[in-house]
Amino acid sequence: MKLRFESSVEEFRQEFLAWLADNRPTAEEMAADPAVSSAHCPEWAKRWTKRLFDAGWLVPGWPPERGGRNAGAHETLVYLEEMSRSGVPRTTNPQGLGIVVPSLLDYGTPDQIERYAMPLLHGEITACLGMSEPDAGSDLANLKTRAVRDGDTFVLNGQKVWTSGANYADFCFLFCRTDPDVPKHKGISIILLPMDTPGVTVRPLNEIVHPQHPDLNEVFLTDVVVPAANLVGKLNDGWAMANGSLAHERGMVWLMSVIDMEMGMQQMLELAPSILEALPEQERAVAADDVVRCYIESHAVRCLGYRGFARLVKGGSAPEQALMKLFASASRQRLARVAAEMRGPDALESKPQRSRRVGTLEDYFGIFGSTISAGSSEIQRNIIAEKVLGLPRG
Amino acid sequence: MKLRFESSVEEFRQEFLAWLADNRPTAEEMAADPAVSSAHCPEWAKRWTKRLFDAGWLVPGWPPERGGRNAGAHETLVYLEEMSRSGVPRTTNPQGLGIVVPSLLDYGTPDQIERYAMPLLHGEITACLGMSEPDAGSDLANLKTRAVRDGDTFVLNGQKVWTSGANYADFCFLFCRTDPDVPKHKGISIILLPMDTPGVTVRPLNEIVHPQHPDLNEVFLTDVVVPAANLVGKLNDGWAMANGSLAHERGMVWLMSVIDMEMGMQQMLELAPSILEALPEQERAVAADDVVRCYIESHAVRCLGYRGFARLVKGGSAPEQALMKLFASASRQRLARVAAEMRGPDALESKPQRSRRVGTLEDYFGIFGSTISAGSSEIQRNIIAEKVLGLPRG
Amino acid sequence: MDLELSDDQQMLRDNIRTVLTGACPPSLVRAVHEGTSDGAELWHQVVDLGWPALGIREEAGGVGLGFVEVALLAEELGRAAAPGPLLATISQFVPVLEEFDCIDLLAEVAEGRRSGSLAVAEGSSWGLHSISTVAEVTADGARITGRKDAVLAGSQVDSFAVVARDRTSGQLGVYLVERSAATVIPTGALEPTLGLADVVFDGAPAVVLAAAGVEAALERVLQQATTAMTLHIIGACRRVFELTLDYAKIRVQYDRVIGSFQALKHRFADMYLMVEKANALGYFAAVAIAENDPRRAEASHMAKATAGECQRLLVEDGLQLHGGIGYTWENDLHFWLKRAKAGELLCGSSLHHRSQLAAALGLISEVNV
Amino acid sequence: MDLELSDDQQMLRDNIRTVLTGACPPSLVRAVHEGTSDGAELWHQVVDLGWPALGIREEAGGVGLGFVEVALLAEELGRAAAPGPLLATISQFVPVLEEFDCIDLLAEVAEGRRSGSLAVAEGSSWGLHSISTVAEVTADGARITGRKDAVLAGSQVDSFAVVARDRTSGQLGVYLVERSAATVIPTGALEPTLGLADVVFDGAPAVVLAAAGVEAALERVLQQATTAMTLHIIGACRRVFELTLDYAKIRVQYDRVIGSFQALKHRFADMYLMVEKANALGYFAAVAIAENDPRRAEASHMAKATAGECQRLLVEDGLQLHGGIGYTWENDLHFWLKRAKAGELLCGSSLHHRSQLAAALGLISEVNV
Repeated sequence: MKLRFESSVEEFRQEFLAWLADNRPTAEEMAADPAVSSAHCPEWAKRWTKRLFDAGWLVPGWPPERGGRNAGAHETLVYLEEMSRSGVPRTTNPQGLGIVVPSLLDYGTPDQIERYAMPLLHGEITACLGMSEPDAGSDLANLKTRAVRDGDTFVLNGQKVWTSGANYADFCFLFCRTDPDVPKHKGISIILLPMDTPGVTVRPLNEIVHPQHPDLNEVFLTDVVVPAANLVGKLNDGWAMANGSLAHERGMVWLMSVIDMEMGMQQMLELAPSILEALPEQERAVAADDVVRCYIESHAVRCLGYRGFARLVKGGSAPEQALMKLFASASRQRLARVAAEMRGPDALESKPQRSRRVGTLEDYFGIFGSTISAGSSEIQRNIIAEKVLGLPRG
Repeated sequence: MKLRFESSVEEFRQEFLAWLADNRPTAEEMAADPAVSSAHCPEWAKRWTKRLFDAGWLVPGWPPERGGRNAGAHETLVYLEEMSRSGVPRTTNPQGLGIVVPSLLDYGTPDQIERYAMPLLHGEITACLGMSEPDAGSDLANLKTRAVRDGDTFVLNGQKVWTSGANYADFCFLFCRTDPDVPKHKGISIILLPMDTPGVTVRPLNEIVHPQHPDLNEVFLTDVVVPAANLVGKLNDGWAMANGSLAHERGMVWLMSVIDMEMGMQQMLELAPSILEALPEQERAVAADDVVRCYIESHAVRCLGYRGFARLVKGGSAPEQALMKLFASASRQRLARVAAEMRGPDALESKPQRSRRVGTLEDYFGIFGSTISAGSSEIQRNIIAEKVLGLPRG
Repeated sequence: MDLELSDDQQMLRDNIRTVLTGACPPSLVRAVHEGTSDGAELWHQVVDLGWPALGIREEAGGVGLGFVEVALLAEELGRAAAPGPLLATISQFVPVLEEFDCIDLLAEVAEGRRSGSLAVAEGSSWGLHSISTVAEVTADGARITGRKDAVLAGSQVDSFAVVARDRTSGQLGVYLVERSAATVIPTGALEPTLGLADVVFDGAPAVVLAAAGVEAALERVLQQATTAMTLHIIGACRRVFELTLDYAKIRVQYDRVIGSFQALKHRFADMYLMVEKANALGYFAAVAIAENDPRRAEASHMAKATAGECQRLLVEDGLQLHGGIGYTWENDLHFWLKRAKAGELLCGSSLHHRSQLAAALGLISEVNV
Repeated sequence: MDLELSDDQQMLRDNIRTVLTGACPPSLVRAVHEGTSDGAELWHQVVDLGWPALGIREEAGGVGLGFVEVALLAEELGRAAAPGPLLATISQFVPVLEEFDCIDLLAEVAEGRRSGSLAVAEGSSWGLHSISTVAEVTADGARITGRKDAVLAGSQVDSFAVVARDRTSGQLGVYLVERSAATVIPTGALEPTLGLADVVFDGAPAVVLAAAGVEAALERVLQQATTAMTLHIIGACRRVFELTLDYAKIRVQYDRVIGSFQALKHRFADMYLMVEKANALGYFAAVAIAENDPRRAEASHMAKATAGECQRLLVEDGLQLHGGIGYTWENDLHFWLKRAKAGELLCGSSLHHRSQLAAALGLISEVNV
């Protein structure tokens, strides 16, 4: 156990910070043309992605030709720490960069890498991830979207839902059923679907806060024809790749939630004094106690995350990430609730933009995505109970 | 909705209070020879039971020949309110009076009523309830204790556990399997087992607090022979009678938990000022808030109980009692925890007697019986979900 | 103590619910949320039904029912997430007029010619302390200057009962100001159907309802406002519960309806318990107020504090167990989530009411009221 | 920040655990609970192993390991529910002697010739405020008069490091008193293995360890005592967790092992999270102390506060999910339930530590320390 990283890691941090200071987009640039969905890449973001790639700062852990510098796990950690704290998004297409590209690099053909992965790494195109369906929200094995081989093509029919960024993405990393006659998880494949293919209809789903800026979508596929060459990896091997893809996502996602919790806590600490000041003394001590509980949780999230990271580096298992997902999302939600309730009626204010501010019900409701999506808290508890604790399936 | 009962009900209350003042055993009498188990009836308690019976105050809702005065539901309610508050136990054999006797009156033969029910009502004997088994704690349908018909007798073999008062009871109201060849809940019967029958061995189970005074027992039955006439009701009809028996218990048990919660809260309010006084001011407000939460809960228990009672009187359903069991036991446990933790190291003191005092870990640990026994909180949640809310069995 | 509805109360409740099912369907709530309706038609309908008159004394043309019935109406308005000035009028404005025997004004409300709300809170605190709005008595009434925050239905009512301090005597009094004489700044954009507004008075002409000695009466009014809001929250929470329970019975995941998963079943049991216990305490407060029982202050604190716990659990689990669908604007669930949550922020937070109780129990020194 | 054990630490931990499995089986804990053993044999064994010397500087004959290793030992002692003076000696007495450079005394401890505990708290509060025990300096040392409450291992140790106020100067100092010179009143009957005692000094002869200017050093000592107790609680909670998990995998009800019921599985997930998070914060505090990081005070408050939450959940669910069997004396579970619960009451409650944090964050005015 130790509090500080090796000095070489800290030097890496400094190197990145120096580069960042010289190359980051300005706050004005970003504010003038904000990203309004998780697959929307405004002009400044395209330039920024390319600049990161060229300098080897897009995915430092990868080799230089893929936008990296062969950084180790600790270097990647401090890179992500600083990137998150900087206020500049590393990417405006997190699932594209975090899941789709690594999956393509692992399983894709050279042509797929050339046509889909590299342009995404260059900030030229964005991707969305087509997993959830109306009757298969948490239950991928149950998906129904069909892909039927027809000569050199696949014909797609079906419906996806909760597809983040589908309203802006250039292509979709689509999970579909290619063999309906085998047990559920055995007949799933992944196909790359250009979103401008005829037969693709995207319907944005407005959210309960800032409905002006939808990010989730329904995607309807009616006799959509894509080249057979768009199949990723082996036919009917989608289940295994899905687990690989999500593992990519989980690898460092915990850190994002640590930073998000800490930034939320920072906002709460800025907000709290004036709110507490206005309360009668007896209420103040109790409200302060709630703030302290959040403060402790924000540290607990960090400590638990770094502990899991240390285990991962030593070859620990991925299911521990379920613990972080469960904990970090719940803690951040609690923080949002405490801050909003403490603030009083002003918490009902609403701003017409996607940015979250602690101390508003907009922040509170907005945060629910994190306990529902990407494996709900209930799913995480199942995983922990079965995979980590060895309890039998019910 | 109204806060007060009809005046006739309040007159009934006054009548009982007056009688109680003239006839109650003294505190000295009780302290000199305390009841040390739930089927132990010291001399004073025997006299007291008989006095209650003779005056029609043992079970006011029953007819005079059975120790009652044909009281209505509201009268019974105020009777129990005042009895509980008086500090005098209505009976030192609650399961005998509350479950065994009413079941015998419902299903027993005249001879059984004469030999078992009436002596119990006269304070001459006590009974225990033989339901739980090592592999059938919450799961009565799974019980394994066998009763095999052999001429004019039954031969009993098996084991019971968690049998309250078995170490003092004169007889056991025993649930056993009389037909192993039918579905589980169909082959169960009830047999009256005198505890001094050869082959009956009672092993007290010491508890984690005041182990000096065990109340729970294991009961081992080895080739125990009882007359066939000791069968209660019809052969293999035990399941239905069990539900009847437990309904008897549930009828007014909620009120005991209301009173128990209120008396606990009273003790907490007596304890709190000096403890709070000793705390630094900032801690005090937070600790006081915990006390207030308990205070609110104690009122909530009462309001919920009386609401359920009003529904019951109007013909409402019994499952609502599951709500009271779940809530009252959890609230009292929370109160015990808050009081003990607030008190500090002094809460570790231990007194060599069964009496509970709020503000001690003895009280806290001692209270767990209420969330575990008579249908654990988990069972109550199942009942509420399935019977009240109509959710399907898993 | 009997906390079940009497037959008459049951009938009234069923009637209200039936009416609101027709007159205030989710489509109306949606229209107000989306800015395509101001909900005025609902107000006209409830006026036709005489609902504003429910708790008004018969002498002033009212129905003369007690506070329990008013609370039941407040609960049903929450269950319907109803927009408009009815809640404020029956639970804040009428109680003020009743306390100060304003027969003429009561008659106007009874006839549906006037709606109103209580303008008391300054800042986010609830109660009578630190009121700095002032009243200057004039020949024909008074003039009010100050700012009131988060006035319920502030942008929907005709008039405000303003609690202000006489500039000369320093005494608290209650003054009637027409909305047209004040500057109304709509707030609470996340829950627009409640019509929350900050209201600024800049020498606004006012009628004096009571110029001094109003504290005890106002405490009684605050208890009514608080308890009505409590039941309102519970109505919204019960709706969330029902919607979530219904959804759990049809939503299939892993080839089973999700309501058959035991972990969810146990959470439903806990949610049900929470709603039932909050409701029981809410009714206790309502009947304590109706019977003017000495416990009415304590009961209203306990009930609002518990409604706070209730909305916390129900909003959170209701949304969580709906999964993504409850997160979409097109699903109706959010009307009740937002209503329940807003209720916590109004008429004093649960913390505020617990703190009042702690002081009343002598556990902490008196809060500066 | 790396909060995983290093290979050396892992080895040490495994070694400690192996030793305690043999030297401190549940039967020993039971014997002490039942009054048939005083646990002295365990003390002799750990002395032979040199454990008291673990955190003592090498110069005094110690092993010279850091506070992380001491905390790991404290955790394992909790996991074993070990009786005896070791916990107090390594986490309270040695830190005092180290702070005040008492080389000779440290050597005695390292050789196993002396055990000790910190006598600081008066009443149930933890910390240096309101200490009224007085020291009167004499020609050959000092005399102590006063009463200390809930001294850890008070009835088991050889000596006390007493925090007292110089009668003349009013300055806090630290004084060594032999147990034989004090009146020791055993308390904490529900958890007799901890040897809790109130200790009364009536002009007891004492050696002056430090007569003034001790506050900062004592704060560091309190942080170590608190953090060791934190890990101790966590060790006990983890044992409760393991016992409960094991039980859930074999206990059959309704023809299924109860661990297959989803509602219970989710509770196990929550319990596991709770233990892991408390442990992570506990290790953070330990390493912050070991590295003398500026966050050491804050970290120890956070960790103890979270251990409080942890014991609450684990004791409650551990006992509840065991059902009746966990309620019986003959089952071992209660050793850890009582140990975990007692830990909450010692070295400051979770409320106390949260309150200290609130003050440190400037959220409330400074607590009177």
